[in-house]
Amino acid sequence: MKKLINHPEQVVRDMIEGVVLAHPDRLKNVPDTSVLIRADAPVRGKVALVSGGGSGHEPAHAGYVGKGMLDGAVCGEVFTSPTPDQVLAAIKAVDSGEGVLLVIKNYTGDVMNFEMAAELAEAEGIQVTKVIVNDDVAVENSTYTTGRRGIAGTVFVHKIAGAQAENGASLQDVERVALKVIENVRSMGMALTSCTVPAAGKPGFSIPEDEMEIGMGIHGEPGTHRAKIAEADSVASQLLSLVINDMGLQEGDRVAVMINSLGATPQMELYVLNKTVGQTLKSRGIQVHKTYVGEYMTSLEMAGCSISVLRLDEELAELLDADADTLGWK
Amino acid sequence: MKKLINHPEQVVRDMIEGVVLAHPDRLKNVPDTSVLIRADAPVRGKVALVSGGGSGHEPAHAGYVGKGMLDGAVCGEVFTSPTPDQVLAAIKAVDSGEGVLLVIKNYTGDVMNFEMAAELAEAEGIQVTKVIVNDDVAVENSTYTTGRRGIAGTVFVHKIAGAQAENGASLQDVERVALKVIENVRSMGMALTSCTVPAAGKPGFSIPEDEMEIGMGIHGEPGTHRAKIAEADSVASQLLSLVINDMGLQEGDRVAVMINSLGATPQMELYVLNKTVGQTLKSRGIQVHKTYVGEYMTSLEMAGCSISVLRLDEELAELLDADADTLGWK
Amino acid sequence: MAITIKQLVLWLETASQRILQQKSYLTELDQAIGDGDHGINLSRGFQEVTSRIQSTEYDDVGQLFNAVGSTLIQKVGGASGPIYGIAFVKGGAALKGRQEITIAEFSQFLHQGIAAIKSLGKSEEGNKTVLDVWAPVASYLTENGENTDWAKAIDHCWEHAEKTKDLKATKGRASYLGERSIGHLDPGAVSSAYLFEALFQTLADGNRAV
Amino acid sequence: MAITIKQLVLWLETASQRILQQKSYLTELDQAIGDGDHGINLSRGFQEVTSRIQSTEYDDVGQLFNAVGSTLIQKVGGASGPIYGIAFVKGGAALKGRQEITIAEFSQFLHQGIAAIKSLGKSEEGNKTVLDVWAPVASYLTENGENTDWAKAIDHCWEHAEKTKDLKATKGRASYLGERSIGHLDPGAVSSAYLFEALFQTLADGNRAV
Ligand SMILES: Nc1ncnc2c1ncn2[C@@H]1O[C@H](COP(=O)(O)OP(=O)(O)O)[C@@H](O)[C@H]1O
Ligand SMILES: Nc1ncnc2c1ncn2[C@@H]1O[C@H](COP(=O)(O)OP(=O)(O)O)[C@@H](O)[C@H]1O
Ligand SMILES: [Mg+2]
Ligand SMILES: [Mg+2]
Ligand SMILES: [Mg+2]
Ligand SMILES: [Mg+2]
Repeated sequence: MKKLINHPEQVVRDMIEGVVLAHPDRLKNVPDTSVLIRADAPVRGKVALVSGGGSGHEPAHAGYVGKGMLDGAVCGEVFTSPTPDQVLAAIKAVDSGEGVLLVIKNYTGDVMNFEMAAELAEAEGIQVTKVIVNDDVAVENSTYTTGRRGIAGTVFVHKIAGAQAENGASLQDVERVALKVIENVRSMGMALTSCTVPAAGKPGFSIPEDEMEIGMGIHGEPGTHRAKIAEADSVASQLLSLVINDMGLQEGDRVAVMINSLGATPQMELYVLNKTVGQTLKSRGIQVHKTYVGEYMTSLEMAGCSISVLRLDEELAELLDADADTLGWK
Repeated sequence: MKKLINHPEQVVRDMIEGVVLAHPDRLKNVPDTSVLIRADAPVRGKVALVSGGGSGHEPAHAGYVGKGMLDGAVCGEVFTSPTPDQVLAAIKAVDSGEGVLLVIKNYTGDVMNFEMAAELAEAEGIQVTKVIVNDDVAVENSTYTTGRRGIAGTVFVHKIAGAQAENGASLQDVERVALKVIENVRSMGMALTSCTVPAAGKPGFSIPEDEMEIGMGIHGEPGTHRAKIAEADSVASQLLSLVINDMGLQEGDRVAVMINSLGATPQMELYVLNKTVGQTLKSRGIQVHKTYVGEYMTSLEMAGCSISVLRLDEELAELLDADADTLGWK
Repeated sequence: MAITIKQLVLWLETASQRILQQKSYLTELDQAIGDGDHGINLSRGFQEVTSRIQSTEYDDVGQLFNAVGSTLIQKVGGASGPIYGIAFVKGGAALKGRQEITIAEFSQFLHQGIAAIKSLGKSEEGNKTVLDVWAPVASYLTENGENTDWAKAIDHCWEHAEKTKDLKATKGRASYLGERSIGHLDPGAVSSAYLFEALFQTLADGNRAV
Repeated sequence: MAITIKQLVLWLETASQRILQQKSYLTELDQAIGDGDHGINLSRGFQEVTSRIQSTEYDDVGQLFNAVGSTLIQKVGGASGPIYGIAFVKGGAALKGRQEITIAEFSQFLHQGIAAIKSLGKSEEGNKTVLDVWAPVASYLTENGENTDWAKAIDHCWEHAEKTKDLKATKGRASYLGERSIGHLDPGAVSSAYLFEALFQTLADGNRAV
């Protein structure tokens, strides 16, 4: 395992210490927890946002803590949802009395742990509302299953709901825009290589040298199928059309686009993908309001990407463009 | 070769088109060149900064084009210095009449190509000044050799000289602060894995599963030695003490630190490294003004890192903290 | 026959050891159809359980199970933390104040734990989860009661763990695989089998010792 | 014996082909002690040279060499682009207006090219660069003049390319390796050997044809 770490079991702890040492002006660690919050939390008079999940998706989620986005991030063990006591600690640390919105990616573990925390917080008299992000079109959507996963589209929820909270909106109103984002965002990913959970010490799976995996999850969950590796043009078109079709995107629609690296895929390749994405959307008469290219929701050192599209109305566009001051958003 | 690209020979062209499609508000491409410049270039009354080099180091250098940093970036073929005509095109596109500073990383090819361009530009009546960045302590410094390489420390030159130019300083004064940065910045890198130049189609070298390469260059140039892979703590300490000793850092000094990923190394590991770096500097009585953690000067999909330290005085600290609006600086 | 609190403590220690030994195996099972952390998660949690129950004297089964459950909830994370944890917390609630329990009461504990898992996990038997071991084990104990043959009970629980191979996952992370989850063991079912195997061994040893 | 402009064009075409054929080999040499792009760089440049000289009729050696040199400067990049390019541009300057040249004049071209390389590259013979082939080839031609045995000249240039193995690089990217550059061929010396081999072959063929 080629990783720059100390003890695999200590990696999240070490990371958190490294974050606080690097950015004491931005972030603080709630003592004895794996929670990172805004240095100025709780922010008086503002609804607070908390997200989190397993670690290994950096900059998600601590990289989105800051003015205009999240108030707190709970860093679970690598690929493992954090426990309810940790989530509760985050909620308590950021609540200013205006209530807390939990932004949860739709995984069984995340949903259960965050829900347990919400109950505990409510029992302590804190107003808590949850939204569950499920943007991954690779997964079949059915009430009989766990439903779709939450992947890179989650970052749009952080951005837009965070901006609305910064505007001084009520918890209910922040929830409303969060739900609007969730309804209008879809993503699809693919991977070229695997990744290694530090404590596991070896890759979760392997993809043959001439193959790729379409529909890959961000925790190494297998995708929909394997295929022969293809040119960027074809990969981008495939992912994009699944997204476009699923969300029923129409000529004249206005969107934001995110071309996200799963970790090892360099910016060069992301921009090569965006050439196809940008051209395709243009040719279909879809107006690209803004394109985000980079590492937003990674999967350790996995090579691969995801493409997310968010349909915008006036309100969402304005909130998306609002100022935010965090490490991971640009 | 597992890469999301189309034709290997077209990768830089495709990337540039993808960049312009993604960020038309920020960047424009000088027609028929591989030059990216500020959307509002030339900026009236301002000294312009141009940098560049081989591609494959993204976000360097196009990611640093924008208010408060560079005016133009010349994107050479992967790992290949751009040609003089391209550099000249950049100089001409950004010059507002106040002159142009070229920020060159110290490689034979870069120096020769940029110098040729400077001569051509001067022949056309444009004031051009060059600074050469050579921050890599892995390389022996001697007048009989090519001298030290320019690596991640270059980004500090972009930031600080860019801020001074934005302040309206003269070409000479912008050059002065650029040289001050160069004098005060040192870096040291290491790699865990190799990387593949697209047109070569296979990795430039290979590092055994249980080894690492200390002193690695950002184009896959071999480092000072191979060693058994070690814990992050030991790697960070090794790199940092080489840097500290070389620059003669003293108790009471004030510095900025950059923990840079060479590509595949995820943020999690960078922060683990920073835990050691931050603690070590603290324990030595060195004041860390700011720490930058992320991808600043990469080497395609190579796993590894570099650590840079910049000694600050009041002027440099202020310029470092000045606003900048580019994709790659945060 | 009564199960003493000492036996229950011994059970949990044995189970913890077993899960720690099988950490890599459980993780590998999860790599195939999940995210490759089940062994790591459960080991972390059960090690905490061991150190917690070794540092306290318990004379109340309800308290013991509550301590186990809340430790698991606080230390495991993922899906398995709440699932395992809630079963001990809610299942153990009725055993408050008891120093020893009957087999029937133990089955009752399991049934209540199962109900808690179902309600939290919105899951049912047949979804390819821990339930596909917990439920048959609970039924087996209810049916056989004091006459339970521990060796056979062990076989029974492994049979059911094995059977998860044929199931298509519809809950938890493996559900993303749909049909392709068939042919793989469910990691949670296998860790549950280790848990109950440890119980039956402890009880078998205890009976022999008596 | 005179070298006609036709022969020079043929030389450059042959050299381009040879470099394109050896693209991977040159790149591999550069992977060992550089950054693994020398073959890619030079092939790109020489392909442009070919298409440029094929689309124009040249009746002036000076113009031909200028076109070659500036194409290389504009299309190769890296260290080798300016190095090769400047040699043709500056070396060819004295040959303006000539339709054919003598061997002596060709040696003169090489010597002036070498001076241009040295001044631009701040390099000398023995630094493990292109110069370690260009310089011995130039001397050889100066010495042997009209009596040059082309086959021997080819051997001569490969001998010197081979000798770069024993040198320690002190200029260019390989210099970062210091002592560890010893034992490897210099990629630029090898590409230079292909260049001159193509020349000597062309001249040998030309002489036979005459
Ligand atoms: N909804 C559910 N109900 C019951 N058990 C579940 C449910 N979801 C998952 N599980 C169990 O949890 C196991 C996975 O645990 P673990 O790998 O630790 O968590 P995660 O899936 O969050 O990584 C599965 O093998 C399954 O037995
Ligand atoms: N200063 C110099 N003088 C002469 N030749 C040089 C010099 N530096 C490098 N070279 C030649 O250039 C070759 C490398 O070319 P190339 O790989 O294309 O460029 P780069 O090193 O920029 O990647 C070396 O093998 C060497 O022969
Ligand atoms: Mg998990
Ligand atoms: Mg090069
Ligand atoms: Mg798991
Ligand atoms: Mg090279």
